[in-house]
Amino acid sequence: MSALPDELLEKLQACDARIKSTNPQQGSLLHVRVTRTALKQAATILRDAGLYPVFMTAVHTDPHIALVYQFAASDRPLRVLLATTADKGGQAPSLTPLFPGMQWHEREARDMFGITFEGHPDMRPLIMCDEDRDLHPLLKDPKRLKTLAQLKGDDPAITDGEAP
Amino acid sequence: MENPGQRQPGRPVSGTTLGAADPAQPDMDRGLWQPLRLAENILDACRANSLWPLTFGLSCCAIEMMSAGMARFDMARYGAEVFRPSPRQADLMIVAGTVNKKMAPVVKRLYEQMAEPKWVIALGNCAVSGGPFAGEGNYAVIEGVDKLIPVDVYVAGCPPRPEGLLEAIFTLQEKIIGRKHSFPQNRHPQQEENT
Amino acid sequence: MDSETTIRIFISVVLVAGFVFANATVMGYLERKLAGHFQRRLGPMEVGWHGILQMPIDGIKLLGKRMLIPKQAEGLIFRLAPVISLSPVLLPLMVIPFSPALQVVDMKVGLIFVLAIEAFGTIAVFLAGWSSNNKYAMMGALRSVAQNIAYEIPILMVALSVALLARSFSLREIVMSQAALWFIVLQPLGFLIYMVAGLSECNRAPFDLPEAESELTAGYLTEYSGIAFSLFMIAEYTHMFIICCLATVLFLGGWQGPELPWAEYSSAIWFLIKAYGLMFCMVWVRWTFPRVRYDQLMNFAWKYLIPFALVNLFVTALGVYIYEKLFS
Amino acid sequence: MTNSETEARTFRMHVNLGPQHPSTHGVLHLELEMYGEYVLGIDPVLGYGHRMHEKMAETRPWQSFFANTPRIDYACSLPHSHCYASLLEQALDIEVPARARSLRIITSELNRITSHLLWVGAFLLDLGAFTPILYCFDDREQAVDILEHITGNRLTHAYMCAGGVMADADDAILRKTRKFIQRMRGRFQIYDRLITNNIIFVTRTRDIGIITPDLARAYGATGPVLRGSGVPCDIRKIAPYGGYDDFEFDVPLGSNGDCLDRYSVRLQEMRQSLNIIEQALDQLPGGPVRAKVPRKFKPAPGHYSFSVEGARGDVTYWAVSDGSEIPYRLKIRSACMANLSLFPELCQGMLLADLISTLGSLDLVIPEIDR
Repeated sequence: MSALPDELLEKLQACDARIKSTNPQQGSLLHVRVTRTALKQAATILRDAGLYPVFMTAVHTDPHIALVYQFAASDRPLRVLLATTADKGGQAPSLTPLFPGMQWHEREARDMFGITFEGHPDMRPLIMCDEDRDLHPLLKDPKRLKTLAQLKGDDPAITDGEAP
Repeated sequence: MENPGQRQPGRPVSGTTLGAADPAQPDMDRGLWQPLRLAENILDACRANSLWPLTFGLSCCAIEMMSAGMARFDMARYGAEVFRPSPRQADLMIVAGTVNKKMAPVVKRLYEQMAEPKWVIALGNCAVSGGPFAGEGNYAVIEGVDKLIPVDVYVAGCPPRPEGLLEAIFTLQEKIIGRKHSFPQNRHPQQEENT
Repeated sequence: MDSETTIRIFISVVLVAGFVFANATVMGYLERKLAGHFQRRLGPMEVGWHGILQMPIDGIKLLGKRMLIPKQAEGLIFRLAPVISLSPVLLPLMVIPFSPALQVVDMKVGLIFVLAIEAFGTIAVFLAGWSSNNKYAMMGALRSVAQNIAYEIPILMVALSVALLARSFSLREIVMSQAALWFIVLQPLGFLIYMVAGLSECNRAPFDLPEAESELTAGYLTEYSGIAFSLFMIAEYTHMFIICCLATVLFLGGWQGPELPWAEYSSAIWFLIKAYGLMFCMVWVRWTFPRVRYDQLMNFAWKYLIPFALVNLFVTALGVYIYEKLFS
Repeated sequence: MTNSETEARTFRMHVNLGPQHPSTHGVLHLELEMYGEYVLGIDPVLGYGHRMHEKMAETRPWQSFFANTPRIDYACSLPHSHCYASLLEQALDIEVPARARSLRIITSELNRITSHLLWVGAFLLDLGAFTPILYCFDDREQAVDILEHITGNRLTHAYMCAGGVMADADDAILRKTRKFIQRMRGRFQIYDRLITNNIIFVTRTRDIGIITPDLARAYGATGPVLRGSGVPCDIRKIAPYGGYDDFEFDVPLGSNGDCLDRYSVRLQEMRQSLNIIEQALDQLPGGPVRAKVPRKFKPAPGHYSFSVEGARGDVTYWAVSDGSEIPYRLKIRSACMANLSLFPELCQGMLLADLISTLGSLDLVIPEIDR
């Protein structure tokens, strides 16, 4: 648990992540952008640093669906926002083996966005009833869909998407 | 809601037979059934004064239903104290909260398991009409529990105050026995005798 | 049996049955009002003066409700269970001496008769739970069988030690022999063990595991509605009344007590005062304590109550033996 | 298969602790695989209380979500509004006047007390004691009266808005609050006598449902559930927000993470909340209660995150804005979802009675899980 933010930074740099640290009103928020392949590696670094999983969710953006994971430390005002994108077919690596707490978040993301996670123990719908299992209500209708670039503002966490 | 205070001829309106005296039910006021009218009145009075609700809280209104059962508002004074967990022994289902599409078959089955005569109070805007969740983006919430089961009394509010639930119980009592049940503590001193 | 006693017994049976329903009504009303006042609220107020008529109204309403019988339930046993649960609580009232005159029949083996008949209640609860083909009811039934077996033994031993003191099983003799000194003074531990075991015998909180509301929804009563449910309620209240009457007879000196204004009824009134006093404590305990867990319940009986009851029996026997040696 | 396996298989019973059950506090459905009284497998089925909060956030302008925030976790609704309001203020960098910050803290802590009182009553109801809930509601009604006087609603208090609070608290309210604090402090020994020192309560809750710190951390459980296991994680202390850093209060911790510790942690927290309210009342500054706020909320594109300590744990709002008036995406992290997710692993092989008391000790509000 003693990994100070800067040690954390070097380790995350190792897995070619673009990092931007902001200091909003409430402690330091670390935005970390990784490719899908390096997601598991970054997550293990965060787990060894003793961070607990806060939430996992997705944002429906134009080329692919963006995935966002947030982790927080229980003794320092440090929160890490891990962002990546699902591939074209809506596939993504599951973090449940690393963080059991992510199991239900990922099932909920499957309900709402239709993303499937390889390596997830039981990929049943969590929230939606049976006849709505493929409704995926949080997908945007095309006219309001935005690309990642339009949403990016000035931080790298949601900048250019990478290889599908 | 038929006008309060005026008693409907024929059987009391139980949960299932709505409004018009349905032909299958004999009309108590004529012919052979006449002597049973007194028995029916006594039974109605007993049913009205011992409505045992089912513990069936769905969301926010469940908390207000609980505080209606607690010491300050005290539903127990009107015989509605015993919250029966099993639908078999309950005769009043208070739908307190949002019924969504996954919960709908459960509500229907619970209603069918309750023994006759049974009544339903739709507590709160969500049970009455889907409340704050009945909008254009609504894909999961049933807009009003009366799409599933016949409802006797609607209570507006989000959540309604516990007094609203007490008033709903009085209205239900009035619907069963045709007479607004006098509430001694609340009755205005001047209108002592007019109920 | 000449005709005169048969008529007397027949009339007293009718009176006892009437008394059972009256007691259930009074006890139900007492319980709901006491529960209300324990919990800083009023309890039923609306019907009659201070809700006096609430229990009859509940009874009539339950009469008027439809009795649902689940399709897969064992129809015959399902219907018989409430009746079976009521009969073992009617019979012991035949033997209990409310006052020197008010006793239907004084059997020489009254105490054994009462304790034997009481065990039937468990069978009724088990049949009810098993036959209603409901998982919660079945678990409630299994719990009630284990619980009642475990708590029957301490009651028997304590009753035995009292019978040892009174040197007779007839309830009248037991009360008579308490004229000088009530047995509660000689048997304080016995009284405590009896009350705790009695509380658990009639499935009252904190031992109400068979119809544990928060775990098994309504336990063995889950599938019962209408009149069957009210029969079970009457059986429970009457069973509670019998436990308290037996406690009064065994420990609190039955109908003995200083003179009251209505001379000829004072003994019966004293008996009822003591019985309803114990019932008040049972209601009081119910509304204060949480429920005991199932295995704690079993440990409490087998590891604490039964050993203490054995020790109590042994000490009483020793005392009686020494008393016999010294004084006769 | 060995005969014990065949025997276990034959006697397995599939029990539905169904959506309508006295001790699931709402519409949680647990499918239990039971062997006699022992619970072998648990599969929580959620979604019976799903009310589409996140979908509604994407169809309405930013400030109209304040109607939803109190209805997510209705037992303790003000921290949710506090979190959403702070998120908007961070996005539009609005400065909240000092009086509004204190009023927000006072009402949030009062709401935490009502939520904990509701929990103590419901927890004892699960354990079979019928009377404590009446005493807890007796105190809760006092606090709810004050909150109703300030915010206008008994349960779903729509009191906070971007830039401050909707209504000022006149000194009648402040007097009432001080009287409530005095009365509440005297009430704790009633709870100690009736509940804490009750031998049956202690045997039913000590060493039951022990949550180890790393099990809690792996599942992301926070709030009294985590603090009951001895991990001092309270967002009001770690990342103080909205003026919590100028009040002293300590974070109660449990020792071995069983139901009894979670109970005593929540009881202590109520005392700490009373201290916070008292300090906030003493230093209540004057001045306006709402800052000037633009008519249309158009936060700059990008994403914003804010987290707050709700009654049940870490409540985090994460919003993505595409510069328009309507949020592009709003994610609400509910503490109950994480607290419940550790339940299947925790309750393997437990007795049914322990399962019910452990479920009760997690303090769940089901519509907050399903959102």
